[in-house]
Amino acid sequence: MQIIDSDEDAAFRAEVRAFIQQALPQDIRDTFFGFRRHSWQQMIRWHRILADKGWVAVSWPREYGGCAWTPMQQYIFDEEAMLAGAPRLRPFGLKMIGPVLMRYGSDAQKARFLPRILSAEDYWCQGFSEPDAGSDLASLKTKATLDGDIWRIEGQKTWTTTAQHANWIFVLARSAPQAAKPQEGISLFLVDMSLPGVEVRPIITIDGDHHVNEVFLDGVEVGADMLVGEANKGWTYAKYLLGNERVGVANVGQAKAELKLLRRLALTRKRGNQALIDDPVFAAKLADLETDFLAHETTNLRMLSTLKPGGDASALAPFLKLRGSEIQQRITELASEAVGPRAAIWQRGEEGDPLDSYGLHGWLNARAFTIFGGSSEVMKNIIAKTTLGL
Amino acid sequence: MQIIDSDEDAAFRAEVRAFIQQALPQDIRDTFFGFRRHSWQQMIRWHRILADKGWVAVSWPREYGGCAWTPMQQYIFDEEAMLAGAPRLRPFGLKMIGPVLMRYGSDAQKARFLPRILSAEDYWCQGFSEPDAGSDLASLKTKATLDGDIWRIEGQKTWTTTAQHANWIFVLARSAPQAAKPQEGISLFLVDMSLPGVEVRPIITIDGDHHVNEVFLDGVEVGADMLVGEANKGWTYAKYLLGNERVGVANVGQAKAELKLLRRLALTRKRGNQALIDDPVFAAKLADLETDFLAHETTNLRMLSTLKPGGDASALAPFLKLRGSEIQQRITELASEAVGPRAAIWQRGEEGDPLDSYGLHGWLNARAFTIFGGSSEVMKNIIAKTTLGL
Amino acid sequence: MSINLTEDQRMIANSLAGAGGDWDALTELGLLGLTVSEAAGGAGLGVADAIPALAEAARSAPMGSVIAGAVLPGLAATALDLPHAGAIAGGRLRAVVALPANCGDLHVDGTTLSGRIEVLPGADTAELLILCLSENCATIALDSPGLTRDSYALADGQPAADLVLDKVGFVPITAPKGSAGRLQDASALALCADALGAMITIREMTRDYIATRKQFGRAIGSFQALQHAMVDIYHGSEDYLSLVLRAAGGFDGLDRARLVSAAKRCCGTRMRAAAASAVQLHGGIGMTQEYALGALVRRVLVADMLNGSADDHAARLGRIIANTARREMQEETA
Amino acid sequence: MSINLTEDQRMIANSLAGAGGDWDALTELGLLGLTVSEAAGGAGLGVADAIPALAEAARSAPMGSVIAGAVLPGLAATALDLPHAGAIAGGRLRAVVALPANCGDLHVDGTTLSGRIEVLPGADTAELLILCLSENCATIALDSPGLTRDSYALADGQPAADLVLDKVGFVPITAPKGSAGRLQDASALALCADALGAMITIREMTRDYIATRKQFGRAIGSFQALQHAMVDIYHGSEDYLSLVLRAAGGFDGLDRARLVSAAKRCCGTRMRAAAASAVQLHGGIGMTQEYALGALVRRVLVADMLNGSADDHAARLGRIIANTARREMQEETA
Repeated sequence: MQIIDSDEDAAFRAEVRAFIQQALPQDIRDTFFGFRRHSWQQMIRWHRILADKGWVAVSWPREYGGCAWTPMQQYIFDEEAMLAGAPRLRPFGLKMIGPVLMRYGSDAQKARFLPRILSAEDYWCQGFSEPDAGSDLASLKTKATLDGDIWRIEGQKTWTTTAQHANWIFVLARSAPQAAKPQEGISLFLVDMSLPGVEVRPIITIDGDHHVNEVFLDGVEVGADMLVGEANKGWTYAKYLLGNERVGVANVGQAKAELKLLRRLALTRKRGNQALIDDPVFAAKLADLETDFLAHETTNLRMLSTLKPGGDASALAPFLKLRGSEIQQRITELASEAVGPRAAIWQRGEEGDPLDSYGLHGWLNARAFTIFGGSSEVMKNIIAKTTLGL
Repeated sequence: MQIIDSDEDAAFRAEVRAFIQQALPQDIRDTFFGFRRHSWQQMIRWHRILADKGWVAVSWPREYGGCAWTPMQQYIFDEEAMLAGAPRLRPFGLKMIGPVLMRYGSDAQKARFLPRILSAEDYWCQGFSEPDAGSDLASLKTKATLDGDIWRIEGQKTWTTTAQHANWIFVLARSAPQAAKPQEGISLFLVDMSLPGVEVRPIITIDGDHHVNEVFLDGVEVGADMLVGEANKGWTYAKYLLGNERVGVANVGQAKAELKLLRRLALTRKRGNQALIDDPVFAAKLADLETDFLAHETTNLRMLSTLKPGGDASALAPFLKLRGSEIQQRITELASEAVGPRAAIWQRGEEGDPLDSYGLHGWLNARAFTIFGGSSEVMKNIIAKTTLGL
Repeated sequence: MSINLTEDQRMIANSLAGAGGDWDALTELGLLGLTVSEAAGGAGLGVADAIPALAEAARSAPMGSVIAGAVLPGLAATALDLPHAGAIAGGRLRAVVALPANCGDLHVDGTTLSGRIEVLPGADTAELLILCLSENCATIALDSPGLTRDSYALADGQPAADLVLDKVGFVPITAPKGSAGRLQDASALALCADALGAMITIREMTRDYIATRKQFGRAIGSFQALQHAMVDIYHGSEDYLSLVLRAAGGFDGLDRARLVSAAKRCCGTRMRAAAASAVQLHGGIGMTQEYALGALVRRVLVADMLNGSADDHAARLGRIIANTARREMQEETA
Repeated sequence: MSINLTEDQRMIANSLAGAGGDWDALTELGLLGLTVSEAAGGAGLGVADAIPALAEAARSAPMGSVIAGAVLPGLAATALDLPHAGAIAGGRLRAVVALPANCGDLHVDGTTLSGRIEVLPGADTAELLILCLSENCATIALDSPGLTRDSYALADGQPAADLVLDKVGFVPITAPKGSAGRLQDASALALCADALGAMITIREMTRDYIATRKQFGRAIGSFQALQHAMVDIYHGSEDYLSLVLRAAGGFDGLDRARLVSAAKRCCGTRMRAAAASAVQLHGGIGMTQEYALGALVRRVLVADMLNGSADDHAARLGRIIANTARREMQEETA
């Protein structure tokens, strides 16, 4: 298997690199290479820069304003952007509800929502998990009751990433409580977060940061035009959406960029009289991590190469999610080791220690990667069942 | 927690060491320190030497010819014997059926069998596992039918260690096939292997060696005096026996001796320009293994210190079996690494390569440790249930 | 299984757990003199007795401040026979001990000292710095001219500081041979004890959580993969308990370095992984600041990060093992 | 997932699988000249094409003898432009290649060579030794005076030998720069390919076994802990497949050393562990000589043990990574 750009891909890479070189603001670059996390504002700025260029929806068909790039082109773009220090665009609109609307949404929904995802006028968040429906998503309790032409939604969502910034939320709710199986009788709704009854409460996570939220839906009323596809078919749409989510978290480009930072960190830190990167014990751990990343990157490409554009990635998704999240965690493990005793310092103020993404905070934050979006245990259950037939 | 001998224990250790020093034959010592496995004959010789001294049954009460040593004294004796290069006495008589007979056997059984275990006139093997009853021992199919005063035993046992050397076998057989639960209706029998209908067939294991056998019981007839305890209560006796077996495989003394050999191997092998033991990457692995052994040794002592003499060790046994077998496997892992490419050479002839216990053969043989005598998975199930209440 | 304590150790553990890091409570209960010699008005507790009590107390309260503010200064004052011992025991003088692990590039210039001391727990409010580097020890008043401090909190909640010394005067002390190494090991082991207490509480919380949390219509603790992960946490923490208590028991023997490094290494490898596994078993709730788990996990991590990394301790163990092998070889050929 | 092959690769794989280590069959099918240049009568296959075919064939037959007896001699004869190439391709001359990993203390004394060559697969019956150490290469007739060999079988079943050279005459060859390193990497990667084929068969056997073997009244593959272990084996071997094929694809590029060492490291760490896990999942039956699993597991182990240990390859990777970091740093400041 050769991972060498074809002439076409090489030309594409050159074009991408040149654009990013001139378009990515220096402060955004510096944030990443300064071992800090990008802010929401930085991410939005980059989103808009890409939107102006028409490069924001890399996998969408052209008719919806997407790039319709091949998987290889998407991969190249992601790699170049990440290695340059660009923020990752949030997936909730671009990779989750967007593709669902393209496939299952009404023409009116497509016309109304897709352009606003591209332009970042709308930012979406995901109303799936509930306090008693995490790994067991199908047991969700949020109710949707049809009253004439109006759906009334009542319930509580949790672990809702970036709900504090989003203006729309897509919500799974139980519309037919008497259905035979818990997976049946669920519908998918589009909810304007400025509606009465929507309340967002922050959840502070163990890294001291505010990534996730509780979202309370207290009799929120939406029209029938906010129902996606058919009523009670929401589980089908959710599975499609989650498959796309999990492919996304292969996170190959980002991990490649993080590994570059880790190498730099290990080069500039000392152990004994030598650079940490030259210490044989640390070097062996780094070699194993880079080996596992190389394997993951290649497996990812092998798998994607078998996937038709617009195809259903749900069989591949658990593999990519599983190893991608594990590798990200291991990067934070070695990074916090490289930082040394100063990694024990708790974040101070907004900006924090310049190394905060790579100390304890990074490590703590990374714990979420194997829990949210389908825990590693659930991913293994799915692989055992679907791929191995056990 | 102090692991320092009391004055009494120190005196005991000195006595033990002096005896072993003069009594353990040089060729047996040399076998161990030459990285080879002891032969059956060497083991029997050492058994008889200990029997003459009265030191063969370290945990048995004096009335049965045992030493009645404290757990600490047993531990000291085992440690000293192993570090001197002595063979491990097989547990089937001394640690398995012996204690069962003492607790559940008839006076006639005790009088007949216990002395012959001590003297090595009898050597026992264990007829528990069957082709379809491994981890799920309770599903065993061997049948025992009472015909007047005679039990007729019919079935097949497997993985029977040292059946090729033993003259007696203790056999679990189903005596009440209609019992409500599979654990009920099982009895424990003592079977003379020279009886008609007993046939032993060797199983060659992946290390190319002959450790285990199939034992066919084809209408073997034994008298009612060969039934242990009551009919249909065999599961109770088997559980008691397995608890003792698993405590035995904590294998602290043996592991300590093997670690000493491993250190020597690593000291005499080279990596680059230095001794392998000075290579930082190998040294880190060895440090982790020695740390885990130190923990295991200490946990073992802590647990045994809470155990009354003659008490039921079944709650502790799974912990000791689990970690003990894992540590033994890891010793073979590092040993085969230390041997290097020569570890890839397949055993030649009876004596084999002088390093054969420490090359591939040792590694392959050690695979059995986490399977036989209760697999690691079964041990974890038991701990989850009994200790953690899950 | 649990930590076996003597009656005295249990009393001390209860007091420590009650006081936590509260200075007034520690003073009132006389805990600041725990490791100060009896002659100087302390309780004269040695490391072997202090560690089990600390570990037990650490099950219900973080012991970082107690270790930095009381245990180590007391041990140092006793070992170095400092005139401040009585004041430390009485709570009238806040002292803090800087060890080789804290000091990067300190250098003496005649009668003054310059350089940096980093990530020193308790240094935010301390008045006296006891500096122990090999045989060269010294005391320094923390309000000395030329000394600046930058205070912050550590991830386990205890305050700490970086100190920058620019030609700061000091009082030299001739320490008994090996004092610094011994104090360094006492400090490493005390951190291990705090992590041990945290770890025991983590495992209890985690067991209880998976025994009650339901998904897919049953307690998640009925799933075999989760059971086995929980067994690994439990068994691993039992082994760690063994290592910490054994290092305490053998602290005054010849084997101190090996026993302490084994415990510290295990803290950074298996316990760090066990803490991560406990978060995983909790799922989302384990990720929240509000829930008690996170603070406990951070204590395990901080214990790993300070006083020599897991790799530092593996390297020390490696050297000890190699020396053992060479000695064994000599004994045999002799 | 499976190994994607071209039509040609598939034909070769089928032939190789059919012939196995049988010399006559290999000769008849023209497989001995697989990697000999077309000019010398071979098929002129490069490493990039040979590796996927080998891996595929290795699913049904061990490839050790083919690698030692055909693939490597052909590559060496081609790279060094040996006059023996035609005879090798035609099966008229059995050659074997010794590489730095096999040679401990060889030394040249004028026109003769002395020392030991250890654990050299195929050396039992070979007639010609092709020695490749850095730029100094040579051919040696294996029936030369002063050369003794000690033959034995390796654990994967293939024959091998130790050679002792006592003032043995040799024919010096000036090799193109980098030939030895390239051949060494080809040899390491070919071993990885054999282990890959074995591993894919292992995982299929293991899946099928746990799907059918019943204990406690149900297939053991319905137990979650066993499912997860099986997923780890499957996923790990997919990743290993990626590494081996990628190293093959990139073999002629600048990244060869990194890609080969990554594959070989993974063979010795994850695949060795996966093979052990497969035995564990089989339980007792997996421990028997009779059952096919053991022989497959031994192939994975032998592939790990020869041609540089897992730690050797990690060390090489470490150096490459450190160089990369330094280059990246320079690029940035430039």
